[in-house]
Amino acid sequence: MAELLLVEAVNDALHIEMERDGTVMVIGEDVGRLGGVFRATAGLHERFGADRCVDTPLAEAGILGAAVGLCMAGWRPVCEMQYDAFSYPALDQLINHVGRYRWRTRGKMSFPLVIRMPYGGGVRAPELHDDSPETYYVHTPGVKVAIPSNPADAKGLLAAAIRDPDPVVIFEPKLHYRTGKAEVPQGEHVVPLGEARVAREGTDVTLVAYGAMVPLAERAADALDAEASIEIVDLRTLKPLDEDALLASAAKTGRVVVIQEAPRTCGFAAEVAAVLAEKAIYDLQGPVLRVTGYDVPYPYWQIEDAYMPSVERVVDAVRRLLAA
Amino acid sequence: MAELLLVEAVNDALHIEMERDGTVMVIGEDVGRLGGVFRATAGLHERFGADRCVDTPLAEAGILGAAVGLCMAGWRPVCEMQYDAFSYPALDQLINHVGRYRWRTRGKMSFPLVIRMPYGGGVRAPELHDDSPETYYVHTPGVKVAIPSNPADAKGLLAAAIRDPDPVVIFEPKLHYRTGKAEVPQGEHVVPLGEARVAREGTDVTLVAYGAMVPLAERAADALDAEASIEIVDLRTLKPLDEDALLASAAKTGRVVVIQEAPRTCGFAAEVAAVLAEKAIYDLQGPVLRVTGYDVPYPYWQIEDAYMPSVERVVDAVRRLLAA
Amino acid sequence: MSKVLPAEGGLRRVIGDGHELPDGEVDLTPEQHLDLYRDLVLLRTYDERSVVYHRQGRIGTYAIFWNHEAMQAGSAFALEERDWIFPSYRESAIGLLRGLPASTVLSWWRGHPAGWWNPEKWGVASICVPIATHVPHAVGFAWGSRLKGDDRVAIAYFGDGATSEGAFHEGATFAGVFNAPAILFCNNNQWAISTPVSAQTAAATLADKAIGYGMPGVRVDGGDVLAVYEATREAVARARGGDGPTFIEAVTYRAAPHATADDPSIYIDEERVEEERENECVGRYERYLKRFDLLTDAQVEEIRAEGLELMRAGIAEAEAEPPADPGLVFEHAFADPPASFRDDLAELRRILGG
Amino acid sequence: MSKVLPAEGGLRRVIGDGHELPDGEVDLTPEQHLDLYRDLVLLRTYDERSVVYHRQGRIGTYAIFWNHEAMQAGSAFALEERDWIFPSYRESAIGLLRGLPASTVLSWWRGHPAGWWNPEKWGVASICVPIATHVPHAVGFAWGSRLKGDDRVAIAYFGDGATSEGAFHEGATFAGVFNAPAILFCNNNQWAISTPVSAQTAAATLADKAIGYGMPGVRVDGGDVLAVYEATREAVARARGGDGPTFIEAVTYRAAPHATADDPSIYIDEERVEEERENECVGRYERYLKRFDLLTDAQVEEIRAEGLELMRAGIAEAEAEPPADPGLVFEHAFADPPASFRDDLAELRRILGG
Ligand SMILES: Cc1ncc(C[n+]2csc(CCOP(=O)(O)OP(=O)(O)O)c2C)c(N)n1
Ligand SMILES: Cc1ncc(C[n+]2csc(CCOP(=O)(O)OP(=O)(O)O)c2C)c(N)n1
Ligand SMILES: [Mg+2]
Ligand SMILES: [Mg+2]
Repeated sequence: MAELLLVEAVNDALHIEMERDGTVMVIGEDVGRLGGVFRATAGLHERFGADRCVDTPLAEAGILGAAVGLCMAGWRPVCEMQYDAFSYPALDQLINHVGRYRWRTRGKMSFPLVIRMPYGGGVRAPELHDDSPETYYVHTPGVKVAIPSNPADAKGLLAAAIRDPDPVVIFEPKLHYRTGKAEVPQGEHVVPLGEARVAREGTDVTLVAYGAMVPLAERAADALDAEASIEIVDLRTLKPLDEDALLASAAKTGRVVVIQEAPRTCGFAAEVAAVLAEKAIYDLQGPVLRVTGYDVPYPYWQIEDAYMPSVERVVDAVRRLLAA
Repeated sequence: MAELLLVEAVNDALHIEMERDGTVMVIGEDVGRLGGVFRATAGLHERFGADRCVDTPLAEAGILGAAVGLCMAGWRPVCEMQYDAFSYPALDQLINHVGRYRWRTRGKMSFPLVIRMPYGGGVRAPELHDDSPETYYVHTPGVKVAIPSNPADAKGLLAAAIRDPDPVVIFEPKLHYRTGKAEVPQGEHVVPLGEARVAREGTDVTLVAYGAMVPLAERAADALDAEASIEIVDLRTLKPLDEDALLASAAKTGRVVVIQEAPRTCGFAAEVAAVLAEKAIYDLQGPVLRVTGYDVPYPYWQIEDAYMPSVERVVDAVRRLLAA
Repeated sequence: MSKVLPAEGGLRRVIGDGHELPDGEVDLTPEQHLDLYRDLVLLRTYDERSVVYHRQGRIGTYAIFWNHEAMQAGSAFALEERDWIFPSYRESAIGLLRGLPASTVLSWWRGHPAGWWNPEKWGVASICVPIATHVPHAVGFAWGSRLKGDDRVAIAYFGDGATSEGAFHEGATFAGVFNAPAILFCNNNQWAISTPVSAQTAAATLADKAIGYGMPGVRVDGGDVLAVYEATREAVARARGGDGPTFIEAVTYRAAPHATADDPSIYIDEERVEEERENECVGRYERYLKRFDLLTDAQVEEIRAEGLELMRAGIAEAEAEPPADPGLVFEHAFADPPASFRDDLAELRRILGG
Repeated sequence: MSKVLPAEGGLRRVIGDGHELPDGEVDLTPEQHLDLYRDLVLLRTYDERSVVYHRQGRIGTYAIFWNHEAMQAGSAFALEERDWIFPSYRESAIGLLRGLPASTVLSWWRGHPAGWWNPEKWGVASICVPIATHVPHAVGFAWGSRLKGDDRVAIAYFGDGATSEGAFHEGATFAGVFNAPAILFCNNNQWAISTPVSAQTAAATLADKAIGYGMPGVRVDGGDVLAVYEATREAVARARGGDGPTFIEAVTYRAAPHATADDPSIYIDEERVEEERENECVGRYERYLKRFDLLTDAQVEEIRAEGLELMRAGIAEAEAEPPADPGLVFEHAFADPPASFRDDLAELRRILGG
């Protein structure tokens, strides 16, 4: 075990997977000599050379489109999008090609590419450095989506993504890139895609969360310590969703609050709620509550805390649910 | 009243609104001399001239980006995207600018632009002429989304969109562009955004649908005539959602099936189910069922019927719900 | 030795008109000339029969490429088998030149899964329906091949309209920066559906755009199969030799509807179309070959018959495909499909069966 | 009469070095020269103070524009009040040249709503954070103004890296096709964060890209405020005269970090930075004006003091802004907010209040 920051765990995974498999390459804006604006790719350029850790032109659709071609030539490209909101120019390639190309070849060709990017708010940044775009990705057929909440999972999910034969998108909670070191298994470490994690066991209410919302859920659970026994399900992978884990927890507690920082409408919390409304309706002892970002443009950072789900809002939701 | 096809009703609305307001202009690929590949803009070029009905270069981000600037210069651009899946290059402009620019000016400037496009499957077309991309749009803050199911609403919602001070996206069910004429009010006709329509009254089960899924729901309701009294809520506007109409119907029937042809995960049916799970949980007498497209690439057209929600699948869901 | 002539508008030309315009020459053996002619006729036959099949309701909407055959066959002839082709919908049948069965391509236009081939088997990527988005694929492939130490070349085909798309720009930029062994082949048929190239760009020529990507831009008469061949051969040599990408603008005039669903009479210049039809590319090459005694009437008959036979067999085979199983909806999206697919399929089978 | 000189690398130049390089001239009165100098100093002061304020924790992350002042002030000086400016983050303070309060721009970097201005009031669009996406806005605005019969011109500022984005390409294509009275002003500071322009494009110069859009491309020394002014003045005249868009490439070298969060020592050529810092644009103009006796030391002192005072007042005003009300989260997204916003706000107030 090593004690690593989340961003260091990402970096560790990249080093190990590139060492392990000579066809893994990293491409993106400023990933090379600079090592990425968050230093997630630091050291790769020196260690693996300019051909395997490539600074690209400033063109996100070009990055993802080229990655499709790189797959066809036998590479496993790991594409960094510099920030959440700057990945949108690549959505066209994502939807019309990345998610469809394996299908187009009737499964004869694989597109083992990874898109990874820092996401999320709360970092006091200028406009458009705060988005949580997972819905755009998770709604797109043919791609998998994972969002780690801690250093060990950041390493393990990225390793799984790189080894996966299909396109995987990883959103890394930039708010927690450097908030604290945690234990991370040394050497190869893979967290299988599609397996949620019960971050905390409880019996009264389930908090469903992922990414930066997991530490928040933990703080909310602490705050509620005297009132209720809180279970926290860290989804880890949004697609494919670990329905079993979700339904098991809902069956156990009968009360669910889903937390997401993206805007509410059609956010992933809606999907979770819909699954529960369809498959757990007889287990539910109250409404499925959503604590989410609002359906508004992500605000000026001086008031971003009012936009972001907060401990207070989660606690309030839990209390309402317990009183219902 | 006139008897019009859905696409003729769209054309009618464009003529009337352009006549009414000299700042309305239509831009897009092939909207001018050709009158659009579906003829939705036929006659505008002749009537209003090449400056108000403009053939643009083949560049969707350019179209939507220029539309933002046109708004700033005092125009109300109506942008045609030639097909659903070809609108994706413009998503970046949509998310980062169209939905945010009014906010950026603290409400001082308006962006009264409209994006309209044919959407949806079932038309035996080559790849990528069949998408239902509403989630990408509806999840985006700062834009409204409407989807008409019949000629009169196609006219009225488009007119409302053109008159709206904010960006509105209209998806037109291409499957029903020419499937049948229906009565459409002559002259100015506005269907306010945000108001759902009870397309059929019933007491046992509510089918929630929009766009091309409404006629399908009607056929399913007919097929179930002997078994159950079906209510159909045609949402018409997805954002803002008419929650009152939705909740009223759920309260009345206690049983809801939501239909959507887009892929399931984070589709709009998830949002509807989530609203119900949050606000109608005590009214529900069974699970909220979703009949949707699948989380797969839209298939080869010879088997597209297996992908699309069908009367059989809706009937099956209703029967399961009644038996639950 | 080749002799390529400049022609009207600075277009490279080889084939003359048999009168004032002299013929040039290219470095092809008589057998190669016949092979190339066979390719041309094959594509022409495919296209003409497809329009008929469409009218007969045997295939769906179809993107006609009548008179684009010289651009497709001429350029493909300059490639090696190991090179990859990235076609748009306009080059749907280009795989035929590599032995891809006609039935496969016909099945694609019939919306039947048998129409989706394995790109690795033929060195032909999937048909790209969205405009220009395959340009970065071709460039990524070319770049990736070079990184692997291969000497494979990639060629992407797209239209005049495509050069307005951001995807073209980004792909071309990458090609220049990574010195990718890629050929960006622009079929400038002067129309993007109803939009003339004059409304598409203010650039004097499309080839001028190459300057912005630091690559050579070549203009060639798109109706002259030999000029196209020559220009592509040079580009391939450059690419394989490590000298990077080339942009080729092949100029023609769209002399048929955009696709079977299109009615160009609303917007096109019918006289210009007539002119183009009279000077269409297969006849031009045929006359050239005959002027050089490289082709006999009997051979023409035989080659045409071959093409027709291939199409007859192709459509028969395509139509004999068993109906696609609805279960295919859940296949091929992932190597390892999620559990939900299994449940969805079970439900679907129950309902369809019931 | 103006006298613009060609310089190293074909860059247009006016200001000499006081030694071998001769000075050119531009058509400005002594008063105008002083105004322009004042603009330069104002921007410089804004930038230098902002870096200090950032270090003091009084503003957030900040995109430094040190030594970009000549490009911004020189070009803006060529505009009329009615013309519109479309800035990137690098030109965040350009509105100051039109009287936009420093406190407003400082508030933007403080993440306070007071930083979001009304573009119509100043003819300055909102700061564009994503790269190149404002190019089509400027072009659409210019095109739309022309359609309205206005003679307004729009100028969009962006960097060398921005020219790789699809949005730049599509915007430039539209500008050419619609003959929009737009100026695409590229600040080529030779770096996109850590990526040098040599890894950004294979084009020989960025101005070469203009050819692909059918517009003139002009290269100018970006450290020479008068050359920038002259080039922009010509472009404005062209645009206003109905002759369409111009691409201006102003060449400089980024002599400061990309932004306060950046550490360029990892990638930049420090010697080249040193050189550039010694030859920075404000000093260059100052020395020019002094050579022509257009500026005295006393005036320099006074103008600098003015700038400092404006910044002192600006930051004080920005810091005196009352804390933003969380309710603002729900404002300004729509003219007519949906009912859900009201409910959400009520809930939020209840929770925040409780
Ligand atoms: C991104 C995208 N936008 C729009 C379309 C619809 N569309 C299909 S073909 C076409 C015109 C293409 O013109 P061009 O690039 O000149 O190629 P050509 O068809 O003439 O070969 C258009 C607009 C599309 N397929 N993809
Ligand atoms: C679409 C997009 N991608 C990435 C970024 C992150 N980013 C911010 S500045 C920058 C470099 C821009 O370089 P250049 O265009 O040369 O402008 P400069 O900063 O040098 O003025 C990058 C990559 C962004 N803001 N937008
Ligand atoms: Mg064309
Ligand atoms: Mg730069």
